[in-house]
Amino acid sequence: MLALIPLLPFGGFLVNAFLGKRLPKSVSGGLATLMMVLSFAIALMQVLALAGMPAESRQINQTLFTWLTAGDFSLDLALRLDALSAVMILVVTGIGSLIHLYSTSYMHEETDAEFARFFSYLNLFCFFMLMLVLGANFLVMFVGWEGVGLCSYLLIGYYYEKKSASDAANKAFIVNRVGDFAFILGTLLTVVTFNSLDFNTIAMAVKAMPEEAAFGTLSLITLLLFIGATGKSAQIPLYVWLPDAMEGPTPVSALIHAATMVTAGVYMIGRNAMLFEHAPMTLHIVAIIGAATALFAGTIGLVQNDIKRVLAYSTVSQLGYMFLAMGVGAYGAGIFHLYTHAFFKACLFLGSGAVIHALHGEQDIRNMGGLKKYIPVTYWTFVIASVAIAGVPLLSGFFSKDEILFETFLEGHQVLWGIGILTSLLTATYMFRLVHLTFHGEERFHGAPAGAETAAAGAHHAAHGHDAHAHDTHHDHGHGHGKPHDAPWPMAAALIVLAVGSIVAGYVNIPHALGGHAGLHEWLTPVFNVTNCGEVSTTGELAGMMLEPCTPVEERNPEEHAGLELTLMLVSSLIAIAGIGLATYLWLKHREIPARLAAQYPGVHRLLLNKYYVDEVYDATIVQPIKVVSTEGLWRGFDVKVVDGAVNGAGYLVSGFSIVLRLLQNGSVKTYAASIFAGAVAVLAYYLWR
Amino acid sequence: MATDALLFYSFAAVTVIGSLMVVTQKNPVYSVLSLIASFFGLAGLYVVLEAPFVAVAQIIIYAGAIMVLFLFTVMLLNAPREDAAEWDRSHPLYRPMAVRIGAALAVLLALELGWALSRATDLGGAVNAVENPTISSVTLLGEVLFTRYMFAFEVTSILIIAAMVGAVVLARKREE
Amino acid sequence: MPLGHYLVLSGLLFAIGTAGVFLRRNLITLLLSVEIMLNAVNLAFVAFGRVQGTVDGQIITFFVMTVAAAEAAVGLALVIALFRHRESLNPEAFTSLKW
Amino acid sequence: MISGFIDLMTSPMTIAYMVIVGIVFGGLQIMAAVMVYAERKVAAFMQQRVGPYRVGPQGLLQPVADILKLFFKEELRPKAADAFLFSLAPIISVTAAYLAFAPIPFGAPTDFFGLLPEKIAIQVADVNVAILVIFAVASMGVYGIVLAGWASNSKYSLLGGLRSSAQMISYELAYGMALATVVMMAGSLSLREIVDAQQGYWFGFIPQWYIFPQLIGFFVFACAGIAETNRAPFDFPEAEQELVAGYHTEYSSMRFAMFFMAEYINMVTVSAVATNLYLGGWHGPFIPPEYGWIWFVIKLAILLFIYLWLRWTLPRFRYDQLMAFGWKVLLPLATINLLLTAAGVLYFGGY
Repeated sequence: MLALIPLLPFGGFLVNAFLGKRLPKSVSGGLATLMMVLSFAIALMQVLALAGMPAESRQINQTLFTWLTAGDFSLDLALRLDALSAVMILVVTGIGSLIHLYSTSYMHEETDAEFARFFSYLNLFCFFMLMLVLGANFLVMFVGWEGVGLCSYLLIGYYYEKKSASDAANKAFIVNRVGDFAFILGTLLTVVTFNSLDFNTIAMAVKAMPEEAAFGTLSLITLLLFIGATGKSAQIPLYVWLPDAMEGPTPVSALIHAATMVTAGVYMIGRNAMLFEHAPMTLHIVAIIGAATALFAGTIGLVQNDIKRVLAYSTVSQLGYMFLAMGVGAYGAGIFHLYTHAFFKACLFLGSGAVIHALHGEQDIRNMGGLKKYIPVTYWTFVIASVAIAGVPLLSGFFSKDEILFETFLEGHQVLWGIGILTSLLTATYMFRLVHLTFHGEERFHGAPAGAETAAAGAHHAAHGHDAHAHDTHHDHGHGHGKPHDAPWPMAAALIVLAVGSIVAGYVNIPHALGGHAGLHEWLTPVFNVTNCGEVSTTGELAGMMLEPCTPVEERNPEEHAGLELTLMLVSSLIAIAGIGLATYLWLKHREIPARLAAQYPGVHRLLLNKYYVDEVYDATIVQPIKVVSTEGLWRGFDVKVVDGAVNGAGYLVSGFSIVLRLLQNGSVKTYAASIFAGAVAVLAYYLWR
Repeated sequence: MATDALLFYSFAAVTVIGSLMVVTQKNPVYSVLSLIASFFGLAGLYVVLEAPFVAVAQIIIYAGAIMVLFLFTVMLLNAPREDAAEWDRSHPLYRPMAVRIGAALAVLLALELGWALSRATDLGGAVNAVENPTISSVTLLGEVLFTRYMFAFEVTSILIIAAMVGAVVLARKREE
Repeated sequence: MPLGHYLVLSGLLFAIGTAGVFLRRNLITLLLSVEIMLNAVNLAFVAFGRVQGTVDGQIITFFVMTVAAAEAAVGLALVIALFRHRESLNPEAFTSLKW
Repeated sequence: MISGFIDLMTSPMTIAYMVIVGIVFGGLQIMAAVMVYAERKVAAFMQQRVGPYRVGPQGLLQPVADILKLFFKEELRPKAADAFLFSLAPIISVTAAYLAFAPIPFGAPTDFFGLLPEKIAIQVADVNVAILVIFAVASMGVYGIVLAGWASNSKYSLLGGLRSSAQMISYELAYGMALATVVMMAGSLSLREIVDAQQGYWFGFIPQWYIFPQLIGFFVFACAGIAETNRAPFDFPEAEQELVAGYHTEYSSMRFAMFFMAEYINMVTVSAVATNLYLGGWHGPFIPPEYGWIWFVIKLAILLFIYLWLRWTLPRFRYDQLMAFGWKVLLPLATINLLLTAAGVLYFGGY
């Protein structure tokens, strides 16, 4: 049953991949969506079954077959559903279903074959993502890990005829390889250290170990795994691929590069919480990297003009939040934010997709504005999601973000908390900059009422202009340059569901300070704190055989810090509202101020606009040296001289010998007979003189 | 005994002279016929060796089938004379050095064989010293052939099929 | 008759065959010489078998005959094929490894 | 020594052997002559003619006239012919023909009404591998034809020789297989033992001849035998319409006569072998075993008549039909027959 959850999308993939060319769009898209919905339904059933189990032994295991055996080391292709993966599969299948639905409308301009290709990739991605989250050991997880990377590559490069798209795909793939390499090393080190790859076994083994004070094996393993996570989840220093990944179709950005795949790193850390818990040095690094990424990406997001890029940097920033949470040991909070973020970020991306759709491929926010009255559904859902991400109270983002900040503060990381708050301000600001520039103010888009075109729109098309999504301009055909139209029903439905989700998703985990009982936290606690009590849980009668009681490592009295928590909540709420206000002031009321500021500090502005020149720095420090070494050293030096030399040398050697051997192999039967004759004489001689 | 020796020497003479003529005749037809004569001599020797079945088989298979095939080919090609063109004369194998080496090898082989024979001790005994009344029995031959040599027999049948197919393929006229 | 006589006869035949292979320039005669060599071996086999008092020598002779038949069939087919190409039966006319 | 030799030569047994050899040798020549006459008469009969009737009563002396004519004709030899082989070829032919008859018995062992101290077999040589010897010697006959064809240095002759060799090689296989089935049933290679195995009757009246269980074998043997002797409808080596006279186009006089004789002697040999293998040899009802050779001669005569009958009845095959018939009909038939016989022998617990 558990295996069915990933296998259904896989079936969809097979059908679309091999028969897709001959299927009409309604069939291929419908099939793909149906598979995801079925998968979601099964996931829901499984999670409900899981919820019916006692909290300490919430696990469903399924071993498909023994994958490999080497000596005493054996590895199963096993799936495991526990509290943590339950959250993940619901997010993946649920949001995945919505995005599939959305895509059937968004991609309908494609030809049948291309359409089927898109959905086959999408289904394949879901399969791998589900394998990743359901895998019971590192190897299964790694299969998913690599698989989602592959699908990400395929989908970013979906418009492979476009150079920028294929470049972006290559970049994503290569940068991910760096992280994956570290991940493999970490995995191998795990095998060496624990002689197992099963998460449960490892966690139990780690539990018996003392916390590492110095940098030891555990720290190395976790650090390597974390490097893998920075690659997959776009953290410093390997975040550079994510903004470029926006070359893919917008639903892809929503599904892969916002809601699911990029959170794999966070999930991985949560999955190995016990391991990371015993490597405090790595945890510190995780927290610092997370906080730095959050701030760093937030500042870049403040000045970007491409609607999707703003959202991409926002994603990087929010992922930073999650890592911050993981780093300070607030695993539940991190996962919680992952979960809420999936809703509002997917909603934002899909909303931006709807905007792009409405404007026939326009992505530059300087060429938008005043769209509110043309596309109300998109507008309202977008605003709801923006409010949620900004952290306005009573929406989902508020609960999760607030919990992270509170935990950070509580763990004693006041500096990181400060960065978090700053980032929170930035988040609110750049999100509402986006909202205002897109939906409010004067209309600056093509085909807008005459005279609305402003000078601001004239000074456009910076480095990454609006044609980054050139394919979408194909929408022009048949639509003409009429008024922007709102999303068709499949898109609208997805948007509305996600918007509702953005509002209510947080209510599963209302903190104690607000009179709730932190349901999600409670749900997840056994995963992070307890290891050995789930081992035998698949068979109910064995649940009593627990080795030790599943108690949290440290009990925290929820009431103890209620006051502090409330105070911090107030602060962050105010910050959020201040950010919204600032944005409204700067980009709606007094639009000349940002320009003046930019003019006043041209260096800073250019720095931000060019994303701190990170790409250029990487290019200069890594790409170019590698190119030089490859060209001059490996190609002209090693390959031409050594490899070709060896090959040619072998050839010369053979032909040299052949000149000699040719004398024997002269084709003359008699010469052969003569050699046989000589051989006979020799053999006879040997036997006689022996 | 005298009869034995007489038979042996006469058959041996036929065989050797026949073989020599095979090698010395210029005309391949005569070579083939000489070889047939030589085979008859051998068949006689086989009879002396109390192997009548082998003798008859020698006639049927060698003289009756293989040699007919040779004769057939000779007549079909109708190119009996040897050609010893200039390129053939200048062949490396006919250089004085090669000839000398070849001669040396032949002498060496002869010496080796002579020495081997001189060292062998039991060559003097009569070949039919062992009394075995069934040695010329075709029945026994068949029994041994189809029991102890079963595998070799089967393998030989495969060889025959392969040869047959090969010959057909080779001799077939290309359809070009 | 002593075994030695048969062996000498066999060796003599073998030598004649070998000489034929080396001295003649006609593929058919070459094949005939090879047949002489095979028969020399056959004679030795039968003679040894008679000395042993078993039929094994004769049986091996049959196998040799079978192989000789196969060899003749394929060999002559080759000769015909080669002759079609070069209008010659001199083995040195076919020294190129492909044409 | 000399006296011993004389003793040996004058002993009744030796004389009996000599007599038998003489009878066979002379008999075969007479048979050839008779066959020539018979052929002409039968042909005439079938074509509603009279045939030879001038020389002697009813033309009975016609063969003598023929022989005399051949004796006194000029020996012709083409200039470019290979003299030695041209002369050798007919000798090979006729020698092989005579030799092939040597191991054939044509009567039960007898002491000639008490003239001899012990019984002797009525045959030239009682060899224990008789069938194989016949087979071997018969296969030598082909050399006569092939060499005649080649040595004549004539296109027609050469073609006739080539055809002959191809035909005989092809049909020898079926011939041998048919022989093998009989050998399998009798469990012996000796013709005398094979004939003796056909004594007695099934159900009291059907003679135990192998022709009855081996009808297919007999058919194959008959076809292959006719082909081996180059008789119509398989007379390709000398097909008049195509090759003038085939391999003996260039022959005349006694050399031609030798080929002529060889052909008829071969017919007799094949018929005799067939009689022995399939028709119970000298065994038969009514006639006492001492006079078994009478049965033998009767059966032989019938078979020889069938030979002539076929020649004047059936048209010649086309050459490719001949090959196809040999390889695609007779050989598979003979193989199947061999397998069936083997199964039967195993089942009925024969040899």
